[in-house]
Amino acid sequence: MSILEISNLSLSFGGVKALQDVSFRVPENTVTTIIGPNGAGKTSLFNCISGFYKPQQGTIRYQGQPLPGSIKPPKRAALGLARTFQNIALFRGMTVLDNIKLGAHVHMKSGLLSALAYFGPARREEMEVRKEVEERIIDFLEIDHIRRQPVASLSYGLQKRVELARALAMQPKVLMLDEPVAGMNREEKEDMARFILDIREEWGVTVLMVEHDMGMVMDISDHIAVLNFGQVITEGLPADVQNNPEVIKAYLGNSDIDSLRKKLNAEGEAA
Amino acid sequence: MDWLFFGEISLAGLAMGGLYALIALGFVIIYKATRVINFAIGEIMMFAAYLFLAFAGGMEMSPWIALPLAVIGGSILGGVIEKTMIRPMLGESPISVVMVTIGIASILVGLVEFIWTADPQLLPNFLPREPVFIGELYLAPKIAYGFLIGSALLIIYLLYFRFSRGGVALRATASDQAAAYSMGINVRRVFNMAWVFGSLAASLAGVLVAATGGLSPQFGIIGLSVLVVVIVGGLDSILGALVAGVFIGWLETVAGAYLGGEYRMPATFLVLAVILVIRPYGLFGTHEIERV
Amino acid sequence: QDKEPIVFGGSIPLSGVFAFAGIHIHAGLTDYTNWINSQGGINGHPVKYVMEDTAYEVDRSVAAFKKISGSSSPATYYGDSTGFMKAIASELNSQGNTLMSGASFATVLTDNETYPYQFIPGPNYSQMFGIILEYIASQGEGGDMPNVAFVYSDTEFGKDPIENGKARAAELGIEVVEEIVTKPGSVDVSAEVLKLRRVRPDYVVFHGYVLSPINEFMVQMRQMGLDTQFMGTFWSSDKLIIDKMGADADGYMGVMPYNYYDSEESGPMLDALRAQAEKSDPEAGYRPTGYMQGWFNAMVWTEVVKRTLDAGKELTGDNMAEALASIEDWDTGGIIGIPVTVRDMSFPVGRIWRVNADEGRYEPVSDWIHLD
Amino acid sequence: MEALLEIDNIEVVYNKSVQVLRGLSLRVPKGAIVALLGSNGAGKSTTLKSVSGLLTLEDGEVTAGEVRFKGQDVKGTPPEKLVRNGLFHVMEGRRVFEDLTVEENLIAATYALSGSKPSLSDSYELVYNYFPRLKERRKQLAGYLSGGEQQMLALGRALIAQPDLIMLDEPSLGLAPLLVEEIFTIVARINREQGTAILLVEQNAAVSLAIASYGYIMENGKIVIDGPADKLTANEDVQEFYLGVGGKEGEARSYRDIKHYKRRKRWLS
Amino acid sequence: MRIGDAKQSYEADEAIWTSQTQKLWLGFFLLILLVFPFVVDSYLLYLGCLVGIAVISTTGLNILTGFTGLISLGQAGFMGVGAYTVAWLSINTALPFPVTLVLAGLMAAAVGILVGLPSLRVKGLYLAIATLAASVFLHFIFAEWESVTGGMGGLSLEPAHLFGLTFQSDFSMYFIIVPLAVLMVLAARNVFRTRIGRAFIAIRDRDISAEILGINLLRYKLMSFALSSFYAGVAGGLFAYFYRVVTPESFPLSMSIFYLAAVIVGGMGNLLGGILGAAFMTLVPEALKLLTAALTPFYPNAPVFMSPMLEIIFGALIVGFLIFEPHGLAEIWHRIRRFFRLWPFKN
Ligand SMILES: Nc1ncnc2c1ncn2[C@@H]1O[C@H](COP(=O)(O)OP(=O)(O)OP(=O)(O)O)[C@@H](O)[C@H]1O
Ligand SMILES: Nc1ncnc2c1ncn2[C@@H]1O[C@H](COP(=O)(O)OP(=O)(O)OP(=O)(O)O)[C@@H](O)[C@H]1O
Ligand SMILES: [Mg+2]
Ligand SMILES: [Mg+2]
Repeated sequence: MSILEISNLSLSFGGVKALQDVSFRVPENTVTTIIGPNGAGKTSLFNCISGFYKPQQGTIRYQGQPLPGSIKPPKRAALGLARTFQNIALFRGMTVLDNIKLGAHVHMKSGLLSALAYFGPARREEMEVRKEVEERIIDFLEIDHIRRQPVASLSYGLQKRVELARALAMQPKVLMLDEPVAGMNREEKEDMARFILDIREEWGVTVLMVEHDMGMVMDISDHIAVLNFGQVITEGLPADVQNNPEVIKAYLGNSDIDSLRKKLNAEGEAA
Repeated sequence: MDWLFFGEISLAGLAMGGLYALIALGFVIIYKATRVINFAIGEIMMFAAYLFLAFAGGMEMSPWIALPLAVIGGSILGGVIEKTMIRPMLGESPISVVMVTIGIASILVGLVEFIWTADPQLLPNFLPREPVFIGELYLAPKIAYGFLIGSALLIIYLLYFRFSRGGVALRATASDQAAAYSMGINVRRVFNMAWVFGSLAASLAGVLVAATGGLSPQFGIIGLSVLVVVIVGGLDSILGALVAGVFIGWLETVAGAYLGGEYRMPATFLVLAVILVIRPYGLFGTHEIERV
Repeated sequence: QDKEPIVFGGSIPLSGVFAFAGIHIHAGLTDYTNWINSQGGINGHPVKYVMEDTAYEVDRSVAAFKKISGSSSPATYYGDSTGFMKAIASELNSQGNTLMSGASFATVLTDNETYPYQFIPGPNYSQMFGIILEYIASQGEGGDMPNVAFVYSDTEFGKDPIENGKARAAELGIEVVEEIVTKPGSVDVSAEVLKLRRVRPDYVVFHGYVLSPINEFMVQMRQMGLDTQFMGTFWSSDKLIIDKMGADADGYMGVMPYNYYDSEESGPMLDALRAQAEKSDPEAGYRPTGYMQGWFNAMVWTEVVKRTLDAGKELTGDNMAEALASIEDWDTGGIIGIPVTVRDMSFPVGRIWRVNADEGRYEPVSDWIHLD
Repeated sequence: MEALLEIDNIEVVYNKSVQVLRGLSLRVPKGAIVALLGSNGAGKSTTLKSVSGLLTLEDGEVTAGEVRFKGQDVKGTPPEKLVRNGLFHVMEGRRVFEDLTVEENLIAATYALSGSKPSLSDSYELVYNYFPRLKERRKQLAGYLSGGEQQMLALGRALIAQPDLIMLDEPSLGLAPLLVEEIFTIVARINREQGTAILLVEQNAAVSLAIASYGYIMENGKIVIDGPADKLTANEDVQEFYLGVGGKEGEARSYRDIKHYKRRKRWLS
Repeated sequence: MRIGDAKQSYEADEAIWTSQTQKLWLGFFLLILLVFPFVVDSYLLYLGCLVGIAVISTTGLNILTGFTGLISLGQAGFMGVGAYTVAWLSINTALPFPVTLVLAGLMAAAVGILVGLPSLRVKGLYLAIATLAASVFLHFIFAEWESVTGGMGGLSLEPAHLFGLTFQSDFSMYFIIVPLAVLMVLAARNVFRTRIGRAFIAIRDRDISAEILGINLLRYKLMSFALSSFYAGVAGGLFAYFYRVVTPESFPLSMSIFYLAAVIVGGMGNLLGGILGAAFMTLVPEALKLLTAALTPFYPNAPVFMSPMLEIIFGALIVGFLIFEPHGLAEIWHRIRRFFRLWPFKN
């Protein structure tokens, strides 16, 4: 069963064709990864799914239901489409805890009047969310020691983790991660990989990921789609994709440090 | 419809609009580099006009010497303000800096009242007094000549920003200060120059406007009506300042003439509201790039 | 002098749009206070003048009033604007122990029901228009009545006399050919001038301005070759106009209830005023109309307080209002050229003056006119 | 070899309260590529900023130690002077001027050239030569370039300035593998062809140690180990924590079988 | 010095006043507010009322500008709407003041929503100018819609009344204004303990990502406008009852700037800052006047000489403040508190 089905999606900005006739499926309860060169349209695709960009053509089906343009981003979030951003988009004026609670926003109901009064329904709801956030998410991601800190003071890696926590608070069915380990060292990448695998296994959430770190992508993905110039060039299991010559030419290169080193040395000697 | 009357009114409005454009230029240059709307611009205009009064009236210099002196005085004032009060605010939120400019406005008003008293003043006459006729159409001489002098400066600025890399430095600085630094752009100097040249335009406009409308410590309010111009034109567009200045000047005058003086402001602000809804960054302003 | 001082309070605009007048009003009030004290005060009571700067903002004026009346219960009080006079009315009425006048000549203040403790130290703005229009009518020959245009500022006091003015013009058979509203202060008025050029009024009456844009109207209209006569109400008839406009001011006319400082008239009070002004600031020379107005206000207050004390009554609002109403054929010692009588809490008297630019002063062109 | 840049025992404090660098020293010889590695928040970017003088913009201050560029203390020299003196800092996150076109971005960089303006069109050609893709897009707003293209532009701006030392802060961030290779190849080419020294801050330890001749690794504001690049590559801790080699006989470890507990680094503790 | 305050429950953790010391101080402060009118002279009482009104309005503007990041130069206009609503109602109906005040708030909120509509597209300083446009229109309506607003002359109204009581003196007004101010600040504080307040802050920090996280931008921006102008409307209504006359010139642009300055000088996005800012902006000019009064005996012309000086000093204070403490009075306050919390163990 696929939880997300993209068919014939096209999006362009003036002359720039960000997506052209893109179709692929995200099988339920998998880690599916989209890879592709910079500017291939990966983030744009996420933006279409989130409802931030409106594709000129094509449909997106989520749990079998179409998501037309009339369903706005907040509604989509409420339906279970959560995401993190390529450039960290935390709310810098808030603490870690508040940032995470914000993820639960769509699942809360209290209105302005009860908020003004606070005591009563608003407080009850706030406490429920607090409990959920503390006991499920903060514990799970091991960030209890920083929950009162303003996010601006955190290191990059921790900020990424808080973003993940916030997305989890949205109670997603599909979690979209845009370059979750960019800018991290090996050690931090390993932590993140572990969280992603656990989220899929223990929480049963489908993960849709964009990432350039091939080591991690190949290790943890169940399914990979390759985008180039706004088009899907291939789709399949990691091993198949890795050896696809088109993918190597457009995206992977030889991705081997030793051969790079040799190439550099050779050039050096030639010069 | 009395077309002759309409023509004359329009002409008067367009000429006034030229002066608006000049003031708007003062806003735009400063905004372009520093992302700050300078709410003290009206007061800088006022200060320059008072300087002119002091030079030409008090010290009895020839107005044609007093004019450049006053304009230079106004520019220096702008430079000093930037150096002492705006530069320490580098990196703070734009609205805080705007508030600082409002504080500066208050200081300047107090200073003017202190030096020149609160009495309303008239500038010594220095523009020719013979009526100007364009075809059948009468145009008050002061605004006609004011328009000519103002346009000259306007054209110089336009040419400069079109044909030199100064414009790029200005925009680069506005776009990302730290990156501009790392590029070897002297950001402090760019800021200072923006204030100096912005104040220069404003100062010239100040003397010209005061020459037609009189001068008092409340003179600075005019800066506010010109805000409409810069928003309609686009806060960071020199061309926008020009087009919107002339248009708003015309509109205001026509509305005032046909509907009554109390309709001047609402008419222009109505246009402003419409523009903001259909083009949020003004006619020629740059769109902010928004990506996630 | 051990007697309790009598307090004159004041909300005075020493900064803001009205500061040019406020400073002189303040000087007039101060000098009068010093003068009356040098004369032994009021029935032996010394006079104390307490003021605050208001920047001509209503809420600050109110604040000043509350502050001053909280600390020193003033018998009389100077209010700086029509807005303030209205805002303070209910407070004043409920306190009931201060009599107030000030810079405003607003017509509404003559309504005794609403403003029982406020009076106008001269004719109200409508009465000023009345005086001006009467003068204009007197210039008409036979059936050939001159026509007139009103130019006024878009402010509370600017609009005050316009309706009454139009009604009065109609009564007198004067046609109001154009009405122009502008912002006060520095604005470009070429379009308005073009409008007046179409209707070619014989007279233009300005109201609600100090200087600009009166000068622009006059200069531009004369450049166009019109021979319109220009006139203005109290605050538009200061010598400032001559000082700043020079020769361009020649022929401008104003209505003024007091003698100008440099007029040729004299009288014991006028002489005392000049002597006191000379004494307090020998450098100043001429004193503007704001000074005269401040002085006259204080003079009326003194008269009222004196009458109340003489009658053996307490200085309550009611008693002082009664004393004020009792003023009849009062000799102001030359400040006003004829004896005056209070009607509806105002002094409906005035005279038309005309600028003689060569001499650099206003000269009377009509007799004193006392409306009934 | 003669040192172009020497950092001696510097300490840096942000907002007068947070200490980030605690006695850090390193040197970059003329014409060399030196890599500076370290985990997030170790203070790598801070190190570069304290060299280029951009620290003050963020309310940071060098409270102790000395930074010498070409033998001269940089303290008190405003950033733009340093740039004109041949020190170019390519900041983290690309920082292109988004609402300027590609070409205007390059024009802005000409301010780094001191005194006489060398023929500008030549320098543009040089940039377009290294990055043909930028030439195609030169009238486009830089804000709409893809990540890799923006990184190229950032490097292109550095080239225009003809510096003696380029400090590159995470140039591979967010780039596709092919591009990472491309960028690093170009960096190596620039180093070789122009003789420009490069101080390279990177998370991608494998690639940066491949092109660098010397490397430093920092944690918590100071250098924990340093050495020639090949020595570092062979270091067991570096392999475990930066290169992901470990477990069975020096093979690459899979992300799938990560333990929930971790081995401690030897250089900490 | 305060030691150890571990919380046993999430409720206790999320309370506003979490320690005994804080509760004690709060009680002390409320007591002072209660005793204040009985011990001060009429002028201080008057100032107390003014500060109260300013606190309400500033808190409102803080919600909009400080917390939601939407800069507004229309606050005076919204207050005007509230004031005219109260004036009109009290002239034309017999409603008691609590009802008219609520209606004033609602009316202002309605206008606020209208003015807020462009905020979805227009941002930053452009939005500030859009709200400036709105206040020009409001002024125009106040001045020209004579049948309702009384034109330039404005409206005069009767004192507030309830159950046969009339609130005429400043003393009695104090007991309306100050409790209301306390209540409204508390309500605002509550909002920022809930999802709505978080949504506001999220919009301020990064509106587009907030939207993708499920926050309906239009709805929350308008809600912020409505809430903010509700506060302004109530403050305007109190203003009307306090001065009992409302004219178009009672709500000039300088008043909007005054409130914006209060928010910024106090500390944007900080309720306590807003309160401090409101008090600062109201009281500083008064303090400066005291200075004049102190000089007058020695230099009789001091009032004339000092009034431009005061403008200079006032401007310089704002400028100096922002330069030396850009995060406002709230930051200074926190610094003092930190100092005392550790006291006597420094550092
Ligand atoms: N709002 C926009 N306006 C104009 N062009 C855009 C916009 N957003 C994206 N593009 C263009 O669409 C193309 C795809 O961009 P996108 O950000 O989706 O790439 P990506 O695959 O995520 O690349 P990267 O790996 O570098 O993040 C690029 O050419 C980009 O310039
Ligand atoms: N402007 C600042 N104000 C306060 N603290 C800062 C500031 N900039 C950085 N820091 C702190 O200094 C430490 C080092 O930051 P720095 O950016 O130098 O790390 P880095 O090694 O470059 O990390 P990354 O790999 O994430 O880029 C971090 O803990 C960070 O939180
Ligand atoms: Mg992307
Ligand atoms: Mg870094």
